[in-house]
Amino acid sequence: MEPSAKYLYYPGCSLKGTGIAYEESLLTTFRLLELPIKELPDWNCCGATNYMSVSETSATLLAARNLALARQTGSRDLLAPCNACYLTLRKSQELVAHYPKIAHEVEQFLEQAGLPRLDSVRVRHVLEVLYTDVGVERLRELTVRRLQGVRMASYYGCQAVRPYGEVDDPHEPTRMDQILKAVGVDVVEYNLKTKCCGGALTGTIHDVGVRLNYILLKEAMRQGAQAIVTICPLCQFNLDAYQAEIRKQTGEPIDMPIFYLTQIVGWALGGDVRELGLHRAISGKKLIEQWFTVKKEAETYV
Amino acid sequence: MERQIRYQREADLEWAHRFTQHPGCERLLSCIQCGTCSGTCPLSIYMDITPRQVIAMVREGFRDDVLKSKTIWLCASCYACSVECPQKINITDVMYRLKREAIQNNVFPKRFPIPVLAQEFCEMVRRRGRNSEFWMVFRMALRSNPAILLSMMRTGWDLWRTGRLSMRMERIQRVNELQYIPAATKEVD
Amino acid sequence: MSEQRNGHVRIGVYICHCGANIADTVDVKAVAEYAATLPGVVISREYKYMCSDPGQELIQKDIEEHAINRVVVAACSPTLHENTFRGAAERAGLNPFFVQMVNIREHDSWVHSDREAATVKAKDLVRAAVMRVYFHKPLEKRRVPIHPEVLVVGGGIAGIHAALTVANSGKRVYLVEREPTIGGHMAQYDKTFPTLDCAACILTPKMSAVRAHPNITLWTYSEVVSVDGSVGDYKVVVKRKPRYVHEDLCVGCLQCIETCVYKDSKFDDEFNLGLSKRKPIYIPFAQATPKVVVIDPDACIQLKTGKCKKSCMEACVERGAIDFAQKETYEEIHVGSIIIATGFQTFDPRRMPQYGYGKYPNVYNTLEVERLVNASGPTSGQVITRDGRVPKSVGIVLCVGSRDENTNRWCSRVCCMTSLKLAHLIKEHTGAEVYIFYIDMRAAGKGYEEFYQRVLNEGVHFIRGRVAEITDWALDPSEAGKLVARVEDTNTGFVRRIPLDMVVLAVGLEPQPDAHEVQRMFGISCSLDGFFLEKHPKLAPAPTYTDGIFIAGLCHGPKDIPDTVMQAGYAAAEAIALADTGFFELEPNTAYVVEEECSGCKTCVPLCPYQAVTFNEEKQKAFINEVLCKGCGTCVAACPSGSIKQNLFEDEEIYSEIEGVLAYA
Amino acid sequence: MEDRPVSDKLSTSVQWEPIIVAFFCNWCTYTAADLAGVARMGYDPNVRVIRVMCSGRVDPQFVLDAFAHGADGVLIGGCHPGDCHYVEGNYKTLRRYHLLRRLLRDLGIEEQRLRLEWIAASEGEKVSKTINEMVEQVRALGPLRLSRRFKEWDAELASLEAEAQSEEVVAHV
Repeated sequence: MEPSAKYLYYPGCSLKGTGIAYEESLLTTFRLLELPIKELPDWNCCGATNYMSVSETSATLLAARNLALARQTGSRDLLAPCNACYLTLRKSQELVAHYPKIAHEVEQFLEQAGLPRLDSVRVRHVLEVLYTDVGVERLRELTVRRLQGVRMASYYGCQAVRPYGEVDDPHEPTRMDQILKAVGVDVVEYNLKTKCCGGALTGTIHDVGVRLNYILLKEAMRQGAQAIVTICPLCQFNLDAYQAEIRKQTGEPIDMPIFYLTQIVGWALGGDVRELGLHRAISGKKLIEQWFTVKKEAETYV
Repeated sequence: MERQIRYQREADLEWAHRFTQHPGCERLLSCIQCGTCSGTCPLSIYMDITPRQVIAMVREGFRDDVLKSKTIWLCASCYACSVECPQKINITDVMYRLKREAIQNNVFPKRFPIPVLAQEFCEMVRRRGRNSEFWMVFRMALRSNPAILLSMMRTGWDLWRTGRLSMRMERIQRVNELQYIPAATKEVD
Repeated sequence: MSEQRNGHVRIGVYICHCGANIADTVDVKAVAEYAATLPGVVISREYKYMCSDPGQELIQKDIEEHAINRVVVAACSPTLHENTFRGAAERAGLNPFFVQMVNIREHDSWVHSDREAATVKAKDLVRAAVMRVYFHKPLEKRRVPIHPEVLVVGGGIAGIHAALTVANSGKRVYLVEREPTIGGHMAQYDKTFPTLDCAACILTPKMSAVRAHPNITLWTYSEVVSVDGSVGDYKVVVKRKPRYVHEDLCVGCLQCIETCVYKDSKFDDEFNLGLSKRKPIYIPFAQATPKVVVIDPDACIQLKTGKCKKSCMEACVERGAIDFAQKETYEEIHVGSIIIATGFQTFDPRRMPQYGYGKYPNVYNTLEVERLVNASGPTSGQVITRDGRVPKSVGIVLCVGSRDENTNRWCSRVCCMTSLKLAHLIKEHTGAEVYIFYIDMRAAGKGYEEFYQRVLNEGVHFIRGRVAEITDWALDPSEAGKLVARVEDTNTGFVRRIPLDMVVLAVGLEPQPDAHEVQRMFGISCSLDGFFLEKHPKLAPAPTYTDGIFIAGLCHGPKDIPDTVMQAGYAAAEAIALADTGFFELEPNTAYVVEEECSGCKTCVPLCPYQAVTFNEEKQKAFINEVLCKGCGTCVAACPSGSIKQNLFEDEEIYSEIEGVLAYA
Repeated sequence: MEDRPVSDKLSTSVQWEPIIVAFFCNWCTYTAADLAGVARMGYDPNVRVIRVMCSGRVDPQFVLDAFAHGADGVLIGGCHPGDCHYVEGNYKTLRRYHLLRRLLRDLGIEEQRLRLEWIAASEGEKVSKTINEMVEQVRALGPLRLSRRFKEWDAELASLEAEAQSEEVVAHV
């Protein structure tokens, strides 16, 4: 791809590990949409919530390095698909903008590290790019196949819509719903679309984390959803990875595929199952096979 | 019996005053103790003191009671409280601030996994520029509660067979640039 | 030079301590000593309270004994006491316009803490006034006559009470109401707190009294569309919307409604907030005043398509009151003063999606529940949820759209008491468990705390906590099929989930959606919250900054019925007093043309918004009509030859002030 | 006039502090400043308010006169557009303000020394905020001291004149 691609891609650590399918589907979707995208060279970890818990200054510096690197490339849009990365980068911008002391420290650090001063890099989330830059109507037009009659719940998680509400409305986000509907999915009502999945809690205070995910899954089922669509690698992981454990604990027959938005959009645009990382699911494998491979002949071509 | 009374000399009002000067904590004094934060919080049901009580305690200078609470470590930074607060208090930022003070003062619950995770994480990121999920979880478990590793076996296997578990130690190229970031635990003010 | 024009100038300077209000921050003694050194100053004094009788006497004595002929008073804002000191001067035989005030309280001691800087500022301001007062001229106050008739805008309890009070004093009142009937929000209420007497029983007699009063002209279904003029003579145009029924012919027999081609009522009834239905031809409620039907042009087949058999007309054939050709008409009236009582709207809880209003049918707002518990309401007083059940548990959520930076910052004052009342009534009607979720229970008022005690003792649950969300998903079998309120019970410190059959949102009170248009039309101000601004928060809570315009009721801010009635009576008293005085004194700050200097360029003519400036073609000079001039000074500033002057704000006066404040810069 | 009082913090000798002359309209901004006082919303003591009935009364010459007499900044406060007590006086102020800013620029006076702000009667907070901002801004610009520069200019002119005259004399001779 050309050197100064429109979108500079900031993967964050998860998209290189547990969230690899998010990266695969994102790049596939962007290719199908003919949106130029390029990975930010030598990016570092955003710091996530952990760094902020230890040092505000260091956390901001860590995030600032990425923003400075982005500026070096000449692209204006820094695309962070992970909710935590998105917010951490955005928050560091806010801290720099509102607190001169922090701004000063950032300036000093960048100078020492030989990096350029911060400029107006726009931190973007995938959902926002799909909704604003591409648009629901365009996605509808580009859709080549539809998941006829499949009911899904859209789950936004926390840090994309809160606290700034720039990706979508913090109370009642609808953009993912609109996109999913446009590409042919039946979207069910879902009260918990912005309730927290617990983030890293599944790894630290395991029972609490799993309980939160149980509630999310159960409510989705109650609303008749057959799958949940996410926009964050951690949400996807939490909802996907512990279903067996939840089944064992509660005895409830929960086995639900958890997708990334880019997997669903990418498939609707004609992407290949493996290219979209759909084979990497842990839960709901049967349904995934049914929808995306076995019943291939049943696909409706538009 | 343990006496529950608080003498006024135990209240660190100077600390409380300084607290409201920190980024994000400016509106703390506007709190009307309505409890929307606690009601909204998905994790308040596990907390020893509710977020509302945290604010009341901070405001009244009961520093030690707040710093040793599990509440601040249960906060998953979902920002629901900050968005709902009728007084626009950035409760999430208040929690972050308290976490930092707790770590600096070493008063968090020992072998409690969350502060350990945070420190491990920072250490790894500062040294290598990236976080390798597998190694981070592994080291955290070793330091806090190795028994957890057993329960994680299944998840690990699931991830492994779907190609989502990378054991590579990630590292950025220009790691030298990170040396100018002060060691996280040294933050003072 | 000024001595030549004004005779021998002898200035007295008076610095007020205002108790400690000024003296704590400004070194008043130093200011007085400094003032004494200024040219023309004969006497300089400081005193604890200049506005008190002894303070005023001090000035009067100096005028009489020391032949002081210019007075500078450094005290509070001129908007507060300028008239006081002018009066003092006048009583001592000095023209009142030889007084100049210096604002060293609101503009100095109250906003600065550095004593040294505040004192320097006070000296600068006093010096400027001393230099300015040099040039003052004797002026005469202008008097405008007051038209005795009064306009009341808004026919809720505030407007009704104000109109009756003014009318009872023998003056003619025009009462204009936008809706087809007067009565306002109060007509929708069931009982009133804390006495629980029925709202209709106390309101409807007043409504009929308005209708019957010989001094009141009642125009319902009408709106004020323009206001011109000023105190004493406001020219007001009122639009009377067509109700397609002749008010003077309709007797309110309601047979037309019965015979309407719509057999069933199928349009949302506004008065019952959509909880019941009405026909295209309807009467808002049984006691509507005037008791005249109205036709909804958006629902009536005849008005929409012109193709109806018009059975209503047939029913009314004898009286012939129905007239589909009726058009809107305009009335022009002249009044001396105006009372604005345009009321409020309730907060739309859809703005807080976490409470599920509009999503869950069993979530109500307080106004809807007022109709539900009302014996003449849509359910004849039975509390039944939208899905037809008698609720066993009811939650009342307070501060919905109040005390919230995300919606409205203010406390709406009445919701605590309204909720107590509704809790009592719901319990009485259904025997349900009632939960009141509150942040602070505000029951200040005569008999209010006692009522709170009564409801406490009836076993209503008071849960101190702001509800985080209302949902319909059950985490426990006991919650199945119910709404659930998630809340921190801050008294116990538990986060609780409380299953409810019915949720009542105690919605806050807001300015009317068109308050800003009304504000502009009448030339008054709004406070930051959007409610109309009173002239003084303590001492003039019904007058506005615009003379002859008064505000009453909730258009000024949330208040309960007794406070509304009191303010309405007060506004009426002010209007009566103004009319009885018969004249109003205006500041003599008009502009005038010095003809010899006018070059006839006509720059000023189009600038005047009041057409007070005209051009005398014969003389080729501009002319200012002093009666029309309001004293803004725009023409003065624009005149290229400097031939337009303004009394009280003469160029040399302002230049001296500029020079004065900057003498040491 | 007489000497500056002894305890003068604003005197130029010790530490320069900007002086701002403010023209506030009677109905909105002056009332708002009163409100700021009632609510004790403190602000920098560098401002001197002159009351006019309408911001439309502010003759551009007032502004120039203030600068000439030593003001470092001039603030004009009027009602919000559409809210003018005199219907549209503030629109006229706005037009004059734009012209004045250009004039000031041509005269070599920084435009930021003149500010026009719409402040409604209820916006006490805005009075305090605006004044503080402006004091800050003018402080950053430094002293204008036009009145002193007049003397310098006069002296300069006088010497130029003398020079010209002597040259004339020479020429005549």
